[in-house]
Amino acid sequence: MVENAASATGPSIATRIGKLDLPAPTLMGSGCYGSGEEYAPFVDLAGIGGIVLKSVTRFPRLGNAPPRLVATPSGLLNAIGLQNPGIDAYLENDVAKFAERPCAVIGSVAGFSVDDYAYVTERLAARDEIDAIELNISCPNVGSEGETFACDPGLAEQATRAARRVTAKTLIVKLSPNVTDIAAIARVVEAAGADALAVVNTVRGMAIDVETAKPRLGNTTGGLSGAAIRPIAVLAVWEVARAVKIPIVGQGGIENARDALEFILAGASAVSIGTGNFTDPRAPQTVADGLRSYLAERRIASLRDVVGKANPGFAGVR
Amino acid sequence: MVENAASATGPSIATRIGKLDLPAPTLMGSGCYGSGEEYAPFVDLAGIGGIVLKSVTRFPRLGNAPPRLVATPSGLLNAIGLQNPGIDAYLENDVAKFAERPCAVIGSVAGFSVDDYAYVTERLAARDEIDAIELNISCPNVGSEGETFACDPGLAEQATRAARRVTAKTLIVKLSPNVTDIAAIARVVEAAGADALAVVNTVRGMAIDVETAKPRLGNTTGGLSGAAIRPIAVLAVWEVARAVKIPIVGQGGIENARDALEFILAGASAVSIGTGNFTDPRAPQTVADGLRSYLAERRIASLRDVVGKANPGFAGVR
Amino acid sequence: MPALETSPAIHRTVVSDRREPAPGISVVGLYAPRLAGATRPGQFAMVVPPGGERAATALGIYEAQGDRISLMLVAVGPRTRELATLPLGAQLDLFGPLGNGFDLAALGDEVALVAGGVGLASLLLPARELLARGARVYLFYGARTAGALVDADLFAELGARVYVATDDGTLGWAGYVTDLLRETAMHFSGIAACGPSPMLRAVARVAADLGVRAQLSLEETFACGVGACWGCVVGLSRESAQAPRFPAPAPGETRDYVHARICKEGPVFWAHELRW
Amino acid sequence: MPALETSPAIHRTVVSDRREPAPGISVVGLYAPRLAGATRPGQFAMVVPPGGERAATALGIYEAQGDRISLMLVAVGPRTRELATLPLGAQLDLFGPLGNGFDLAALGDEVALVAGGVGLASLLLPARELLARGARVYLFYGARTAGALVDADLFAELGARVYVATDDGTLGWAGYVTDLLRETAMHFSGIAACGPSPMLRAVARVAADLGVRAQLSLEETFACGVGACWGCVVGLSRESAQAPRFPAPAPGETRDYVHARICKEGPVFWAHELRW
Ligand SMILES: Cc1cc2nc3c(=O)[nH]c(=O)nc-3n(C[C@H](O)[C@H](O)[C@H](O)COP(=O)(O)OP(=O)(O)OC[C@H]3O[C@@H](n4cnc5c(N)ncnc54)[C@H](O)[C@@H]3O)c2cc1C
Ligand SMILES: Cc1cc2nc3c(=O)[nH]c(=O)nc-3n(C[C@H](O)[C@H](O)[C@H](O)COP(=O)(O)OP(=O)(O)OC[C@H]3O[C@@H](n4cnc5c(N)ncnc54)[C@H](O)[C@@H]3O)c2cc1C
Ligand SMILES: Cc1cc2nc3c(=O)[nH]c(=O)nc-3n(C[C@H](O)[C@H](O)[C@H](O)COP(=O)(O)O)c2cc1C
Ligand SMILES: Cc1cc2nc3c(=O)[nH]c(=O)nc-3n(C[C@H](O)[C@H](O)[C@H](O)COP(=O)(O)O)c2cc1C
Ligand code: FES
Ligand code: FES
Repeated sequence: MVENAASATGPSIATRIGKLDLPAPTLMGSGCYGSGEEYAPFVDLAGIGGIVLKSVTRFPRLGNAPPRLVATPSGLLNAIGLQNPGIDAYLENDVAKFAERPCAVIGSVAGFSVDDYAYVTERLAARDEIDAIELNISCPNVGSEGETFACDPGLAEQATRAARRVTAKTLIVKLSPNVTDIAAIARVVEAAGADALAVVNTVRGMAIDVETAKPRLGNTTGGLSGAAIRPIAVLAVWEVARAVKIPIVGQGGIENARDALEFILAGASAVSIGTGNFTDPRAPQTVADGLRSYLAERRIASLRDVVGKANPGFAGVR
Repeated sequence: MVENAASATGPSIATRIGKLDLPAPTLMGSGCYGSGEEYAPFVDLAGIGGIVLKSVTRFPRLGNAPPRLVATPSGLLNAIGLQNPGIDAYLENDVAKFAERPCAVIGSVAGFSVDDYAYVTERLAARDEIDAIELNISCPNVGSEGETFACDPGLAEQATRAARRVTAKTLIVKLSPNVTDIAAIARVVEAAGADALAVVNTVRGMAIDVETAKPRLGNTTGGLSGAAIRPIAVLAVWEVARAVKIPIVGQGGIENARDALEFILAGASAVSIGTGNFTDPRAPQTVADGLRSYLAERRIASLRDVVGKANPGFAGVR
Repeated sequence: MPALETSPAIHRTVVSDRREPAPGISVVGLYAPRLAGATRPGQFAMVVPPGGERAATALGIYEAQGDRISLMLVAVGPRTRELATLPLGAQLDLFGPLGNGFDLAALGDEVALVAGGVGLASLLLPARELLARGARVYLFYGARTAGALVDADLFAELGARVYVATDDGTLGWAGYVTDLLRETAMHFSGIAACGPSPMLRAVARVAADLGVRAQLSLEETFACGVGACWGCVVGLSRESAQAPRFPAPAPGETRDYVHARICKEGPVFWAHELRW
Repeated sequence: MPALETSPAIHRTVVSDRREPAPGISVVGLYAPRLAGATRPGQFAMVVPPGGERAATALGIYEAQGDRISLMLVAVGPRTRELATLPLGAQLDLFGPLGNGFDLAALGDEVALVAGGVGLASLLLPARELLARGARVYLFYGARTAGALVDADLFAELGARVYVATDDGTLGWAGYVTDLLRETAMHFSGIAACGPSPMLRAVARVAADLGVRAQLSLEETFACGVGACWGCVVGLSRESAQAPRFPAPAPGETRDYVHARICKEGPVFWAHELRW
């Protein structure tokens, strides 16, 4: 990670997620941004907070059969199924090049057992190119296995504890919206040692092709992202922010600064842009610029001053 | 309820929900269609399957403070808060006029205790103008009280059993999508005596006004409906259809026949149109006409032949 | 306001003409013969979004003459942006006329019309009808800046006296139009106003201070527009003739107001009867 | 296909001209000087939706000459409908050129181009370049009905021999264009095809039967269009030069193919290397 030059004048949009100081509060969502190089022709990566890499698993995965994407009203259904080369090949072939990224690089770890999470986290976190780890315990696209962790307080706790034990780097745990009480899960994960929470992963959904009378996705069901889920995601952040004292990375349908501010005012210390990049690759820049103007117009010195401002029950970040 | 003349020629879109024979599978969603008269200038009520009335409670309710609506991407957040005159005044002043409706009239009952559900159901179901009862155990707009019933198997069961005990009319129980495993709730409610399931009510969400740094809804949080949630609702029907053998009324973002067919192919015997009427009051007609053409083009005699056709695990309707 | 007798319907209209009198503000003319004949001052229509997937949009009926109506709109979000870019000849479905308009008879013969921004859209038909029956009409018209004060000349040509205010002082009174209304210290037999909520609250205060009764046309996010969803409510005195019937307050209920639907019981209410 | 060297960028373009050669089919001309110069045959662009809230739309680059490109599109859903109604002078942002185009050198000098519907959009630039270097070009062009066979004359004027087929028999061969291709029993040195998936599968079969190698430009729902999301994959032989590097199959993995990204490794693939 190369440090961005902080702007000498104007409001600061810097933030802190665990031990990670970010010059901008904009992370790029796991699975949506590759490792950054795909988007480098369109946006200055030095202006973004960080990239969350595509989730990696213990063994290589071919991923789900296509089709893997369906466009829905203001949303996107995906069922990629964690296609990745597996941690061995990943460490050997891919990780070295992440050193060149002019922003934070956050590894994402997915698994099918508590042991998977510990194993992959330990190996990935050991690499200098990786600034932090996000624990994807909420992928809805691998049968019910992945999802189960974030929907069950006991499993969520175990996976978090297992990963915590093997790294001192910032540990972000990614929660699922497919629960009745996300605050309860958040509390357990905080207690198990997470440094931050990513809120939220995709909402489970599906679409049917009425011509063929078959599900549109090769995997039958998928995860819904994009503007359609923003109201669901904002509420999830709102509720989690009242329950924990670790920072939140808000996400779900963010395309511009107004969207990002909904999450920040609800209590998120940073945001993540996934599907928004598919609408317009300039989104990271648009969001950062818009946040700066918002603060400047109101003569607010720092983004930190507005975190949780709309949420009377916001517990504050420790 | 006045019987509709069944079309002598062409495919049948008739369906059956519990003891209720419907000439068209299109119900109008509770809270979205008033009692029908508001929409009578725009659509022939004789062409629709039935109207689910606005939920009524034991006591009068002023409802939530405005604003109660927010437009979101392809969706609508609402937090009406069950404004209604209470069951006494309702029976005295409103119910008589429902006799004139040329379609089925389904009463909707909301409550804050198991006893509420029994009390209001008994009184409402006793009236001849009411053809069936829908139990709204999934309203997200009255603190957490209403929602709790549909998110807790024990409470869902008790409410259903209590209502079942006091009426022999068709009992439809309306489920919430705000759970991890909707099939589990569906099974419990079926076992408790429901004749049918309405799947699903709104998804919890919220929106924040970044200018004022305050929630947009008077009630802070609300329920998300409309096209945005359709993928979530289709999946809920898909999963419930594999778990129970009672008919399902699919709903969430239906605007046209293709949308309705997604639910029907997933396993719904009927559909409900709520927010779709706000887009275009002709939606009930558009859906019914489109369903007839779909069947006609494929030379399928009856809508019943396509219920669950995309869902290999569909358990069939008893 | 007295319930109107016009009966609403769905109309398939065609964009017949359009102009953009100021950046972001459009006046869209529609060929809509039946609607043009049926509309009363202060009524609105719900415009079906051409692409679906959104609720219909409530818009005041600005002009209604011959076989044509027009809508005046500011492009603020996805729906109004879509409407603002409709090409000539495009088909547009809408339903209406809806709501109870202004009670012009109750306003007397010295009427102040107060418009904030495109709130003007709901005041042209009232102006015309008031002037036609011989009343004197004073239009108080406020906007952000001079360029956004569109169509003031149209009202002047009809015979209204026009007083303008701009937030930035680029034309007329520098400041709020409601302050201008207060400062003129003229005598009015009645006030009718349409505009953003903060402006209408100010009109209500000024009217109370001047001892004049005011009719306010309220704006709120609508879903159905026809009274079916109870989404667009405002607090209204139980004593109001427009209050929906609510036979008995709930046990323990101490609030002396009810929630009235803006789309159905309104959109025009007597300022002094609102509890907001 | 060999990876191309053109480097993609975001372009702010302006609608310079438009025509609707058949109902529902539009050709939208865009002033886009840098893009016009950089595009190679078979590449596509991602169009940023003017209203946001949807993923960008993948569209083949149809024409690219001077300072102008054009897109040919069928209005099938919300995004393409929005693009089909853009007025002249409207601004449109897009990023590209993207993907690897056709490997024209590998097609030889007797080339069959097979187009299904607006699949034609990806075949004009190849036709032009092939003809320019002296190859003979045979366009096999199929559509639902005669009216939907747009721009066939344009190819004929360039010097291609054009064979048409319609599903309903209103023009040319009655039936599938791929059956026509088989029936002509001509000799080709190579085939390049673009169109709906079932047609491309048929092209693959015919090509195999005729013993000719075919390059297929695939369509799939895209999200990113730049290889970042792995959403647009197709099964591809591990032996293919286009196969993404996947060092070792997972334990127990018996499948001999990998999932290649259509937007990045494609959109053009050798038919015989696909595992679909
Ligand atoms: C009875 C009635 C009559 C109306 N008549 C007119 C009329 O004649 N002309 C007209 O232009 N509008 C009128 N409106 C308002 C109009 O219905 C809304 O502005 C419209 O629904 C906005 O839809 P949208 O999808 O474009 O924006 P939305 O998606 O609903 O809103 C987009 C964003 O813009 C903001 N916003 C909404 N409205 C405004 C506004 N007026 N000014 C600034 N920001 C705003 C919202 O807070 C939101 O952030 C009327 C409303 C009612 C209830
Ligand atoms: C590399 C590439 C190049 C392409 N080039 C072109 C091109 O040059 N011109 C062009 O018109 N399209 C092209 N497409 C297809 C185009 O991207 C899609 O049709 C477009 O994304 C549809 O977006 P939408 O929002 O309008 O419809 P969606 O909302 O995505 O789809 C709406 C409905 O239409 C159906 N549908 C989708 N596509 C079609 C279709 N082609 N025919 C019939 N029904 C359909 C869907 O099943 C859905 O029910 C290309 C695609 C790719 C991947
Ligand atoms: C195509 C696609 C692939 C994704 N892959 C992953 C993944 O591998 N790991 C993960 O944690 N989240 C993954 N996500 C979830 C996103 O990171 C993000 O949390 C979610 O989409 C909500 O945010 P958005 O609406 O901004 O996209 C994926 C999302 C999409 C759309
Ligand atoms: C404004 C509004 C009010 C509603 N009120 C009720 C209600 O009183 N009782 C109920 O069971 N559901 C209520 N609902 C939920 C709808 O009946 C329906 O289940 C839900 O909106 C999903 O379907 P849709 O997307 O077609 O609207 C309401 C929905 C809306 C939008
Ligand atoms: S908008 Fe539905 S009652 Fe007014
Ligand atoms: S669309 Fe994202 S990898 Fe191809």
